Amino acid sequence: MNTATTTAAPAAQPYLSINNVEVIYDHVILVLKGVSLQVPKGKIVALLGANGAGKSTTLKSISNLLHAERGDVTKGNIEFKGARVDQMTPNELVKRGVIQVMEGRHCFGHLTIEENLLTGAYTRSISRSALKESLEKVYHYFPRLKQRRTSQAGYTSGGEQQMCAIGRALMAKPEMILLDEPSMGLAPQIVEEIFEIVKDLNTKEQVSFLLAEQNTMVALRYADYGYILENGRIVMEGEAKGLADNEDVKEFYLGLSGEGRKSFRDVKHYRRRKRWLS
Amino acid sequence: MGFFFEVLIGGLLSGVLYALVALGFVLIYKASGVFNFAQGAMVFFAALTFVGFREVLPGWTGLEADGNFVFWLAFVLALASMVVLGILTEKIVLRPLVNQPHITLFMATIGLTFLIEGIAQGIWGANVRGLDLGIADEPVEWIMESADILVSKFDLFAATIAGALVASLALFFQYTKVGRALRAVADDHQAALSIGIPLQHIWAIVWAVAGFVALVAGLIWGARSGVQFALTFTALKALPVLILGGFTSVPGAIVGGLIIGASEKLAEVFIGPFVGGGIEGWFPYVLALAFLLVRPEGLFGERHIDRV
Amino acid sequence: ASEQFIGLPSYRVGPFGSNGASLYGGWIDYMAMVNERDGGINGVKLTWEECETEYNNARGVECYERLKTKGATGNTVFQPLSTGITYSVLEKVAQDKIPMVTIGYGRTDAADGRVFPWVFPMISTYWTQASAIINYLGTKEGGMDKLKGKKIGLLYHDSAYGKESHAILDKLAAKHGFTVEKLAVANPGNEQQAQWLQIRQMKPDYVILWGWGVMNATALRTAAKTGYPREKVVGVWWSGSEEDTIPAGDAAKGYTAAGFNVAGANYPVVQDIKKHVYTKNKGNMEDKERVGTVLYNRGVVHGIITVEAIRKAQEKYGKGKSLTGEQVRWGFENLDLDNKRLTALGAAGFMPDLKITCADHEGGGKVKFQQWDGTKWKVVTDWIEGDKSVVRPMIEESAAAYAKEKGITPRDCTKEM
Amino acid sequence: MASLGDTQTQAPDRHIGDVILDLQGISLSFGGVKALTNISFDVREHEIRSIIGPNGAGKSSMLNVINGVYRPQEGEITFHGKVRKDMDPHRAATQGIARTFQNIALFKGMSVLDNIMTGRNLKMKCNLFEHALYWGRAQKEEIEHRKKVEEVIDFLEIQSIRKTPVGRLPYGLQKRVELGRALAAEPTLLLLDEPMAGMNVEEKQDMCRFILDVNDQFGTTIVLIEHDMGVVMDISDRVVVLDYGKKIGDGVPDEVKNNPEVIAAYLGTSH
Amino acid sequence: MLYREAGQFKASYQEDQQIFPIRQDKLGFIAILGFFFVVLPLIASEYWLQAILIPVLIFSLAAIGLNILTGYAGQLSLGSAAFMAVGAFGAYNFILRIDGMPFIVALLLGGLCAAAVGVAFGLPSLRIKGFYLAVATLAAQFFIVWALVKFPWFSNNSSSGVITAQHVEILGFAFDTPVLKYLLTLAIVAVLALVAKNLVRSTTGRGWMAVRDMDVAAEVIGIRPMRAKLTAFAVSSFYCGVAGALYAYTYLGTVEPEGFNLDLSFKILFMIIIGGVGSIMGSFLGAAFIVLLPIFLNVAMHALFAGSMPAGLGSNLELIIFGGLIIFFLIVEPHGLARLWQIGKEKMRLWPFPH
Ligand SMILES: Nc1ncnc2c1ncn2[C@@H]1O[C@H](COP(=O)(O)OP(=O)(O)OP(=O)(O)O)[C@@H](O)[C@H]1O
Ligand SMILES: Nc1ncnc2c1ncn2[C@@H]1O[C@H](COP(=O)(O)OP(=O)(O)OP(=O)(O)O)[C@@H](O)[C@H]1O
Ligand SMILES: [Mg+2]
Ligand SMILES: [Mg+2]
Repeated sequence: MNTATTTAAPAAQPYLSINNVEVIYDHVILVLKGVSLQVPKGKIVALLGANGAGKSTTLKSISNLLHAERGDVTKGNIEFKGARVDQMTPNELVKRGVIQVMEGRHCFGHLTIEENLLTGAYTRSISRSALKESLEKVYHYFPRLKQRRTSQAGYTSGGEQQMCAIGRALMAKPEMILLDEPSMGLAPQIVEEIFEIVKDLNTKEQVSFLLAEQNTMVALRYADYGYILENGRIVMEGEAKGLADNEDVKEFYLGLSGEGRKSFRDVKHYRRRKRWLS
Repeated sequence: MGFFFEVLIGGLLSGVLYALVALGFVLIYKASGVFNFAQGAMVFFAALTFVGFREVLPGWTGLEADGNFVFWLAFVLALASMVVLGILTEKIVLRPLVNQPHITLFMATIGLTFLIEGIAQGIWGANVRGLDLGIADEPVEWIMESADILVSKFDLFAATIAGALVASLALFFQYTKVGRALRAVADDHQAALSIGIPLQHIWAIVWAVAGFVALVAGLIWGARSGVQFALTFTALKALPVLILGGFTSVPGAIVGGLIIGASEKLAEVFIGPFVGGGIEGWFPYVLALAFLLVRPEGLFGERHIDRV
Repeated sequence: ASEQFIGLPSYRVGPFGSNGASLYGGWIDYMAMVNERDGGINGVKLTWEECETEYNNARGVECYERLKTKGATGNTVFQPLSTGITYSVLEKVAQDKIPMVTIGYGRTDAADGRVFPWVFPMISTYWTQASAIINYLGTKEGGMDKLKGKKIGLLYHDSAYGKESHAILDKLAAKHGFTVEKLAVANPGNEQQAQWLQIRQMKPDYVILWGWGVMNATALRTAAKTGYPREKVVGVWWSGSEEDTIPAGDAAKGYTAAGFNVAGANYPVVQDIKKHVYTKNKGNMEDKERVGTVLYNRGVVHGIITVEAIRKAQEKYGKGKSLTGEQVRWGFENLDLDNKRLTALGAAGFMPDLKITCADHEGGGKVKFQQWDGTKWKVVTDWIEGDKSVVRPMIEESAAAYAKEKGITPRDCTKEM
Repeated sequence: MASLGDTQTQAPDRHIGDVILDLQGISLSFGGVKALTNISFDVREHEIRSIIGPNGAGKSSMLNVINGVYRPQEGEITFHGKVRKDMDPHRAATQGIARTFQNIALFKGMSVLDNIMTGRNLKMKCNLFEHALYWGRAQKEEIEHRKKVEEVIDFLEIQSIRKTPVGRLPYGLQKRVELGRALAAEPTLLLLDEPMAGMNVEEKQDMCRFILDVNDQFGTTIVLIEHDMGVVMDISDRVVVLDYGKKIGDGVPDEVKNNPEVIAAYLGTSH
Repeated sequence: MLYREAGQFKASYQEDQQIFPIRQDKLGFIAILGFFFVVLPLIASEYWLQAILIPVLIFSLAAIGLNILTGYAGQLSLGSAAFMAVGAFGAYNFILRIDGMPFIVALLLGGLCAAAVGVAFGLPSLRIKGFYLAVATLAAQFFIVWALVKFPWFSNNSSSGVITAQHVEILGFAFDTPVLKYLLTLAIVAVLALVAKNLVRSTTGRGWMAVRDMDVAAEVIGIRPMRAKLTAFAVSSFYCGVAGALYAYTYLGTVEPEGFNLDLSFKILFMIIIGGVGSIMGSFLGAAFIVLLPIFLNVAMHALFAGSMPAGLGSNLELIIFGGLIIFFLIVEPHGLARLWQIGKEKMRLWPFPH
């Protein structure tokens, strides 16, 4: 079902495009069953879906971090700016401007927050001052990090680590960021801030985003376009607004039924779930 | 009392030589969190390759056997081989095993050990060879005369080299971007990849450097006790130094070396006689163990973080 | 033609690969030479197969078992050239009726043939060697009585092998009134600063070097470093080969070591090997330079003894037949290599004469001493014999203890023919 | 957010018991970092007590103090009427405190089943030798506890992944398994550190369901850290708000929600 | 409704708890046991029994021991050989000094000595982790061997520190032929393997694994890391000790302390890593692999280029191939042969994908 090409937001040239990708872990566990999606230049695309749908896997297959988990892209191809990236090393990808912020922080525990950020700029060969500058920019985005700059990342709080991870990616000055659950474990207003930052980068510096997000509400608020992933297949896609208004999405991903948002107290337990597939 | 100092100094100097071997371990551990069991074999391989070239070169080039030129040519060639070895190791062994449990990588380096030993002796034969670096291994006269304390010229020379090496590497790790990247890699392979640190290159580099260190260690140890398989055992001397100084600390290696060297000699001389001697085999380990009980990551090692 | 199979549990890799290469090289070359020159022993071709033990006991046992059944009559003699392996198969050889010959190593008290019918620690055991060394020092001093009050340092490899020296030296010290200062060197022995500084302190008149592998070269190096004269260092035969002196460089000059065989390629037997084997380049040594080194020649000695034993056995059990291990054992037990025979073999002065009997599986008990002049070994003494009157009782005592522990009733040698 | 206002009325009138856990003047610092400064609050039996606050406020540290992973420099902890300077993890466990972790702390190498079984550890009486024989008592015990564990598994609806190694599970399910491990210990006090992070609304709803059920069915007291205000305000009886290690608010959701300080420090304008 | 479901599960738990829930596996296993106990003794040559099967079994036992410590409890150790030595010399002295001491009892006592020593050297593990601990265990390795050489008492004052195992006799029945020795070894190893399996699937085992995977979390749910680690050290050393005793009594007959050197420790480590860390079956596979491969290579070399290649080169080639194969296997499956076997089964059973 490659409706993507038809409905995808009108992009001058296909920027990042994933065509019918299949991913298998450990030679036996089939996770992605032919996923196709596109990210037009300068757009924010949201990748939604339940746990285990395959969001992270999709992102990893783009940034080529799969083989480190003994996963392989067994079908399909991935193109960035018209060039196939399946065979590139992550390093080359980052140089080309594609960087992933992995799910679950993954900060370098023994390095201080600041060192973490500095390593982020590894692929850029720039002057000290320029480096300082981008560092300041990150600190400006995340003041909390500045306070903790000298403490080892391993000892910082969950949220601080999350910020650190995002900030580290920004240091590479990417033009395409793959964000995996940025809002996880962040306080509400920080979540807002982060998405503001996303918007900011997107409008000011034309950075494109592909973000896997559970916080559908916020995600759809900021995204231009959205895909919904389920059991390794794209089951729905469309303009963010459109999706937000879709009844099923409302119920399952926004928790809004007919009469607005239900209290978590009243949700029935044994409600059988409606699904598009199976 | 003079005797005490004699032993002490002798110990300190040997300690520096242990540190030299330990250094190789530290480099690789820092860079990839791998405990490179093959370090000892690399020392052997390096030294053997050097003397091997030194033997065959005159035949090939018609230069006179113990001229300076042959020496340095052999050195360069040996170094080149170590670099190649490093690069191959990365390509064939490490790359496919990225992000695997440490014990697996550890095992891989053990496999590598057999490979290297086999290749080394396969190419150059099992013969035991002598190696003369041109520095006589004899007491420094004036110290001898003034204090009747025996200090070997050769050991002093070796210690200087080792010290210089350690110093430069320590600086490299602290203040360069690559140094920082290395520590990052050791923490989390995948994350390092994700931000575009080229593991491949970095590892190749580190293994090459480790190869260089191995070569230096090989030459010095080879000159002390001949170039033979037993060079691989120098690793056993380095291990206690390693844990005492901390796997991840270059300066730790040198400090650990000094402590181990001195105390093991003193123990052998002053405790040994009461228990029948030959305690040098285990004493350093027990000593290091004692240190660990106080500082579980060695004197300068990075603390193990488990935070919930 | 019939054949006689000999299994070679060799080691060519690992720490002692270098030694293994020479030892087995010489041995194999000699057998090859016998085949080439005489067409075997009375027409019986010698055949052999190597099995890599890596000097490791378990691998050694595997090789023993594997080789056991090879060839026409199975393996007919086992010489592991490793004390560890010797111990590991000590009991098996008796069960399998395969003679085990351990020349210059292995279990010392096995020299008592009544308790160990199947084991032959030939030419000289560690204990005999130790007393021979003392005798040599005695002659150097100009009489055993001169040893009184002397101080002798013993630098030994801290292992089963090294500890073999203790009991005998203590006895001799008591007898001749000198003192022994024992200094252990932890395996592998590539660090001896501490020991030699101690030696420098205690200023012994002589130092006996009881080492193995890298320990020897290191010892000489460190001796030089601490300024102890090499002329006063006397090594055992496992410390007296080119493998030990060459890596030590100049530090080895003047160092003396015992040996039950001497170095040198100009003995007829070695010449024959060159002539009949290497000219047809069927030689086993990868680098021909080392033909005639101490260890190579030691290999040749192994060859000679093996071949002569088989020859002897054929006299009893039929010339030109391939014999069983049991028959070869008889050959060993009745082996008699007097100087006449040695000369015939082209090995006069190359190895000592020896005569094995039912009770005495050691025979000769003589060693020569060679000094390293910086490039090669030079023989400096004639054959010097160990003090049997001291050693033999010790051997019998120890053997008796073993017999008791194992419930073995010693053979009565008067009944043996 | 229309319905937020009337959560209290919707809450079933469960009888909230008296204080079982009381923390007084807790202060904790790491080198320079002051994680907690002089915090006091209490937890009543059967209630759902939430801790909220910006990142790095000290919430997790608070939990770590309660079950003894961290030892506070100052303050005292009263649990079931027993006053202590600090807890230690093992004692906490034996006294019925169980918890889940913010960065999942499952035993990666083990199957879901085994992970949850470990939760029963304290309840197992057999010794090494009985285990070695795996006969009679040991086996009976094993099976009894297996029964209990299966109940938990059914309760959390994870039957299908019983035998999968947890490492392979997606994040959300891992969180659920971790809850299971805590429940298996049949705790009287359950500490949950961001159990719903990284879940979508639907999954959060399930999670809430589980928490509420545990709370009323087994009467388990719950201390909850969560960043989703919807969840917190809906299901918790009382909320304490931390900021930079200080307590800036405490009370029923409505009070907290309208507390300007809290709004400024945490909720932000959008709520 | 929870209740009802529980009820219906009840019957199945026992079965579910079994070592081989799947029927085919069980049958296969019984077949294998039969083969080893009945068929092999009949067909295997003395060479196979003496030089291959017995050592493989003994090393498997040691590997199980190390696997319990390293694979299950996550404490990397390089001292296994030393603990084997303790077992061997322990058993020897018990039989030597207490007359009428039954062999099996001596075996177990030897194991217990090893366990005690193991616990002593395990104490640091409470503070020290990972490779630091591994290197620390080397202290045990070197110290124990040194002590055994140094103090003649252990070897009954033999001039060289070598001991000769007494003849094995159980209830007056002498185990002197290779077949009998093999059967004895097999029986002991089989029983202990079963015990090990029981341990690792019980609370004890789960405790070990919990500590291995995350000791903080383990402590929080009430597992005492200290207890878990020390029991692991004790049990592990016990297994190594018994293996060591067998090594002396049913395999070599005469052993010297140096026989239990660092190389042996490493060999055992190879076995568990190649076989599969944290898998009893892996211990057997690994042991077989590490023992058989070099022999196989050696034989193959002779078969292929007997004479045609300098002997030295041949041996080195063996070494190279050996190393190469180890690396190759790790790349194919970092979790060892056992895992390879599992994946194979999974592939067969549930392709293309479970539910
Ligand atoms: N390394 C791995 N080995 C085996 N299976 C894996 C691995 N990583 C992920 N999976 C499986 O792939 C499926 C998709 O995982 P993935 O992490 O992509 O889901 P997700 O959408 O990111 O879920 P979440 O929202 O929880 O992050 C899951 O069922 C998971 O079990
Ligand atoms: N073990 C430790 N060592 C040093 N500092 C620590 C340690 N634990 C926590 N901290 C610091 O204490 C502060 C509070 O940490 P904590 O994890 O409690 O925050 P939190 O409220 O849980 O934040 P989040 O919501 O992001 O998880 C943080 O600044 C953190 O850096
Ligand atoms: Mg994900
Ligand atoms: Mg937290």
